[in-house]
Amino acid sequence: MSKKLVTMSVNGKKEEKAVEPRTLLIHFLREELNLTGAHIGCETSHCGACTVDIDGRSVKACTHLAVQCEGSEVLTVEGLANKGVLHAVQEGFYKEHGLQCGFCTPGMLMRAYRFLQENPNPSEDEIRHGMSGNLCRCTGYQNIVKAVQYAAKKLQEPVAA
Amino acid sequence: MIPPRFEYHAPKTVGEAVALLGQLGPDAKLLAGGHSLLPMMKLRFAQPEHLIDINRIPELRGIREEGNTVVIGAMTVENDLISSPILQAKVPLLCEAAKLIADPQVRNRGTIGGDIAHGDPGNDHPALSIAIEASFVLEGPKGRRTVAADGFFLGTYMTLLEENEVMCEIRVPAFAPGTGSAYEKLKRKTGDWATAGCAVVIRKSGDQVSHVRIALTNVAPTALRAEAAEAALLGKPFNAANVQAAAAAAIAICDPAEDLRGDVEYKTAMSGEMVKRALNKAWSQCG
Amino acid sequence: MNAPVQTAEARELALAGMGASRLRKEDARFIQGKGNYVDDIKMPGMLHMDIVRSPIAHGRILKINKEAALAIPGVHAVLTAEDLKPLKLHWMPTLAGDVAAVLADGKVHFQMQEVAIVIADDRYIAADAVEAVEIEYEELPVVLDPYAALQPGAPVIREDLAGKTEGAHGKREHHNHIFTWDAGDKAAADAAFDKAEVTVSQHMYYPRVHPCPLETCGCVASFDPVRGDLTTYITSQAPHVVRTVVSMLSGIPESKVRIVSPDIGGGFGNKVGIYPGYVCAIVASIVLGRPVKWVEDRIENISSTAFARDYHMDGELAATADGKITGLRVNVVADHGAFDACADPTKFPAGMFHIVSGSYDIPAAHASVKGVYTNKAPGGVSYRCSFRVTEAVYLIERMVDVLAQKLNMDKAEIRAKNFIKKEQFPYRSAFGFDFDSGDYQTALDKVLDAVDYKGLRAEQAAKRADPNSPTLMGIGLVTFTEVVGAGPSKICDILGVGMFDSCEIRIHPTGSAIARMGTITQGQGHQTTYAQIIATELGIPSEVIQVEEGDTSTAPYGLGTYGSRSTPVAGAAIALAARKIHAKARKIAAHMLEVNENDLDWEVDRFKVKGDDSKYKTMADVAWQAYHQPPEGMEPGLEAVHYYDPPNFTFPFGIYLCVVDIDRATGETKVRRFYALDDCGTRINPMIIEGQIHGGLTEGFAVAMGQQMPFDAQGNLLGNTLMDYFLPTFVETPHWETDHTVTPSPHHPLGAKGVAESPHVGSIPTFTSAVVDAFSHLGVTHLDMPHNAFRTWKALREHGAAL
Amino acid sequence: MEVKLDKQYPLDVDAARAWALLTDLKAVAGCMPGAEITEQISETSYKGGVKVKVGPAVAQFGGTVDVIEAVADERKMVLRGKGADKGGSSASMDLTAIITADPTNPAHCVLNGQAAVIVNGKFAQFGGRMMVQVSDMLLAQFVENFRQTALTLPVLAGSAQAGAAASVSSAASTSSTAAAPAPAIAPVVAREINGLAIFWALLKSWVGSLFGKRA
Repeated sequence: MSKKLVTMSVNGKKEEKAVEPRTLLIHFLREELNLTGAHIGCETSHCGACTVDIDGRSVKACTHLAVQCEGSEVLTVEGLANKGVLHAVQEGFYKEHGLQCGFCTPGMLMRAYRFLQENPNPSEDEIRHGMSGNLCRCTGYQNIVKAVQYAAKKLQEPVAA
Repeated sequence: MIPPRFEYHAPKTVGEAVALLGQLGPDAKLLAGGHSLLPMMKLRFAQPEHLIDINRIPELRGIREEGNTVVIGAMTVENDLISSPILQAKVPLLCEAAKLIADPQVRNRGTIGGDIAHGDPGNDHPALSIAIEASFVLEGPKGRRTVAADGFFLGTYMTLLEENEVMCEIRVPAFAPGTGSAYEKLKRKTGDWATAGCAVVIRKSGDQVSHVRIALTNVAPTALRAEAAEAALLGKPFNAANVQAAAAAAIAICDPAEDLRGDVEYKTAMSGEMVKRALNKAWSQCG
Repeated sequence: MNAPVQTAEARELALAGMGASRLRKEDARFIQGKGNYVDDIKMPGMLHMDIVRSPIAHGRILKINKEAALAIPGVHAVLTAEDLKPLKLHWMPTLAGDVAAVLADGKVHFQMQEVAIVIADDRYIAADAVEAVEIEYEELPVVLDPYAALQPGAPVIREDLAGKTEGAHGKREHHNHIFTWDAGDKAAADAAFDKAEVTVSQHMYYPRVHPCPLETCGCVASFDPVRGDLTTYITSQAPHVVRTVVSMLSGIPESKVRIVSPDIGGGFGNKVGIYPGYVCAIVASIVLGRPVKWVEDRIENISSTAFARDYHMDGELAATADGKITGLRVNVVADHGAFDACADPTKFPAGMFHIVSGSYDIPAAHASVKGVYTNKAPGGVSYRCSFRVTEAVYLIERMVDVLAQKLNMDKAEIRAKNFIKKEQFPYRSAFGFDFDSGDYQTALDKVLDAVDYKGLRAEQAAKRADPNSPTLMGIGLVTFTEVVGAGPSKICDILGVGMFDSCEIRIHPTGSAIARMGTITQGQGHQTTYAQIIATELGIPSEVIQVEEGDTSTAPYGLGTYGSRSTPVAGAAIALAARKIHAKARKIAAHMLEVNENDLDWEVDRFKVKGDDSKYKTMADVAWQAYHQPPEGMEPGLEAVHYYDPPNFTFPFGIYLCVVDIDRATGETKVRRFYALDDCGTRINPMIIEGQIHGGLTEGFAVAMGQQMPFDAQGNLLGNTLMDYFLPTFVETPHWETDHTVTPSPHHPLGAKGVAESPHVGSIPTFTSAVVDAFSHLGVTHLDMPHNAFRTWKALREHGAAL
Repeated sequence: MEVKLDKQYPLDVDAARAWALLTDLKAVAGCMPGAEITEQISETSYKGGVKVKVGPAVAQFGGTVDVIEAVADERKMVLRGKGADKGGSSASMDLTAIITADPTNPAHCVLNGQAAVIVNGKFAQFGGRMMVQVSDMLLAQFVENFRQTALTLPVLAGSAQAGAAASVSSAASTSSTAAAPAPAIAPVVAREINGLAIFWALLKSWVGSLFGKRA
């Protein structure tokens, strides 16, 4: 069966590749584009380790076809920092010890990044529900909640002149 | 877990989608949110030769009002139900219930139409659509037809939707002022299907129940409308005894399948408990 | 030099050494998506391997047809046991002294057993090829219950062992019997029971569970046919052991085998074993002369790589009428699955299960564990615990509760009455363990005060008095002691290699350092905590100390990271390697300052001449000197290696208290409060310790409240995706409160005992204790895990407490 | 995993014709959605396959069907079907079917079916949630097809005795195919599970269950 040409923007860069229609977005990112930040944890859309941002929404890339991203803007963890400056969520995870083995972290960061745009000033309960599509086996989540709170606070600070 | 090969089609209109269905026959499947179909394909339970991706059909998305009817495009995703001002005002049950479905990422892909058309008794929208008296607009080669949610679900994975039809709209009468509603869903954890679930829409006249719809999730091969339970309340005062009678009537029609969520006894009892909780919560909202 | 003189305190702070909650050195790469996990590794010409697995639990393979699979373009090979036979690699030895099939040799023993491998250009083609391999089976009767497996007429699971009456751990009594292992003094225990004023007994089942790290197992094997060397990137918690085993199996000299554990996405015991997938990928790479990647999917992970627990336990306590325990007896039937692939020290087929006397001064005790084959996947690893310690702690903590209930005593009171007292340490248990240190009563009092235990009991009494209360309230209390840090090589070895660990430190001329250990971090933060140890020992800022682990070509030999052995064993090796350097540095400093070594004081980062603060040499000064102009006759350079063979285990302990509210209508259990006090001795990085405790508590919560591996009557494993296998999300996970006391280990160079596993070991019986406590007024003494809503509701119904 | 079914289906077909159809294994297989007999290997043994489609899911098994017992006097047929898919996932079914006459209406009968279905492999692991429901649906569709096919058979001369005489006399000692005449008109039976038909069949059996008819 024929390959299909797919064009999308990934972390601001235009990517054009011919792929089998069945190619999952997570494999496209990891194997075609060498963006190995997003991980495969469960393959059944439960763990969220593969979470990326597509057109301003968090999506689990293990249950999404690359061909479905035709014309889309995709953001992965590799595109989160801006010219070497960490995004507030990245800083929050570092400062609040929001990661251990690091495997779930890229998915967590991408979800936190989008969640704080959906809800810039969340309560702990809202954070827990807003992040509930991402599993972590190491941290028990408590420090990730703190990390998101850290980032929320930082994002609300007025930008330095 | 890798899906088998298939040809991919991305029609731009419902007409194109219907034409493709007709042309490709039973080896083609519609791809909506993909969170049921793609996992089945990865397990190689489903091996369609063609996937018709209906995500690029603008007419299938969005929520609008037509007079007293709220019209929801079948490809509207769960998160858009939650954030819809129209639904929040006119059918708030859908906003509340959608929050209990899957998880935030999956709600960005999972669609109301896909959830309904799949015919999985574990899905939440079938019972919800029965409770809110929704009807579905289906388009096939012979044109469009509208069918009521009550009666649409025939069996596990089986509905009135024909293989050559596309679900286009979910039409819901706006809640009358004073309507109370609730969806109670017992689940093991976030993202799980219901162990048992119950959707209730209720209105009162004085202290009496003037309207009630009760529908059950995942306790039979299809979502069930609990008519006897409704009868136990309709035209009667809303009190603990009548709620108990409604729950008992709902329990009587449960025929759940045993799985890791629980055995038949537990699921049946939980169905009754969800009925009670949903009724009490919905009633407390009645104006 | 007129630089402002920094105080010792300021300089110490700048080191960010032991005791500092410094941020983690490893995080920069993880938060930017630059971790390097096995599946991230790509090599030129790399092929992908996938595994054809048995759909049935027990059967003979009648026919394997590879043709259709081989016909798929991009498929390079399909290999079965027949193909491995000439290489003698169709079976492999296990860590437990048994053998396990690499690929099923004529017979499958459990569902999802490896039957054939396919190697293809990419993982998509490989998956197609797996579907295309046609296999015919003749089904055989399935044995899933270990008690049934020991019946005289039970089906023979291991035909390959026919006639073998001597196992790795003594006589085999039955074709499905693996071993019987005894500890303690049976006669003394029996005598205690004969004389006892009170006895209690309880049967309990510790369910089969799976560690389920978020990253599954996998490897990339690359055999270079020209150089004859083999490099394998692998998800292993013990890369050096893998190197030794691979060399033994393949015949490639160990010097030509390089095993690299890169970043590991969580292990929790799942990545200790050596799995058929690894062996097959290595074989495939050797056969095809190209790199071969194998990464299992989640279903394969839960179904086939090592499970944990599966202990059927009978406990008995003998006591005086006022609650002093006088004797303990335990009988266990252990379901090991189809191959005995437990990862325990060689001489301990039930691991350290004999820690089962707990924190209590029990004069007479005996335990017997019987290992049994069944048609289930092999394993029996330590899931975030030292070897079988979780099972042991669960049993004794449950039994103490059962006894308290029988005597109508309070849980806290009976524990206090039986504690090994502070002044009894070092304490030899009835099973022969030498407990290093402990102060249980102080810790217990601290917890009871913190939670207002009396107030909680009063609230519970009020709830019980109200027949309409929508919830049952339960209070769980556990006062546990672990045994970790295996272990003294005179008694602990893996395949004959002593369970020491190692460290090599090199100080560079400009005063920064690199250190390598035989352990491997999987999230524990070794790169940070190890650097902190060196920082404090040598006065070098932890920031400039590079810690590397996991590459067998660079790191010294070590037994790896599991059983909370990193800090107790490798941590000690680090301290002692650092002290070797320190001793040499002192000589150099004395030479530089032209004084006698004994005239120098060490202060934070420098050697000072006694009585004269202005005369000193920092470690950086010394390092330069060591490479620039060492004292005459002294070997240049500044580095050391230390292999640490621990004189004893360490015995961390904790006091955990949990309050639950059980919904009488649905059976759902809400954890209202969980208070965890841990004593792990000296604390190296409190931030990391707290993170480890949060994680361990959450894993314990998962085990107690939901994890299970149910099989149907035919041996089909139900619930092997993350839809069913319970990994709690943000929403279900309770809020954790942590606390600590510090009772250093007297025999450890740093006084540290290890911590990451305590919260898992200690929390599980705490949850059970709380759930059972909610039912205790109804005469319930025990409820088996998992305490999910369904099972708890059944108990509510059975005891007339359901609404 | 194992599913046990014990069902009674009242049919508007006389017992003789129903029995005649039941003894024609090829025709019976034709009533099973997705099933077909491809080869007869002995008097009592057949080769065949079944392809079950439920929604988007497809299961395809090849295997054998054996007549274990056929007792004409009791109008009782005991069959054992065993099959496996290409990967070795297996399914087996022990089916006992008995036709009993309806004492109140000689033109009607009751088809009593007891089945024990055992499924191994991925269908048991991941389809378990659906197994009972799918089995119910398959059986309901089968009965509907059976009924339609039986109705197309010519009414046999005489009564129930004639039916017995025309059929196998004892445990599958004579060829069953010879005994049953081919259907005069090929009925239009559903070859896949048909939603509406199932719905009604299930509704009937479910209503029946309310009155305790279900096992």
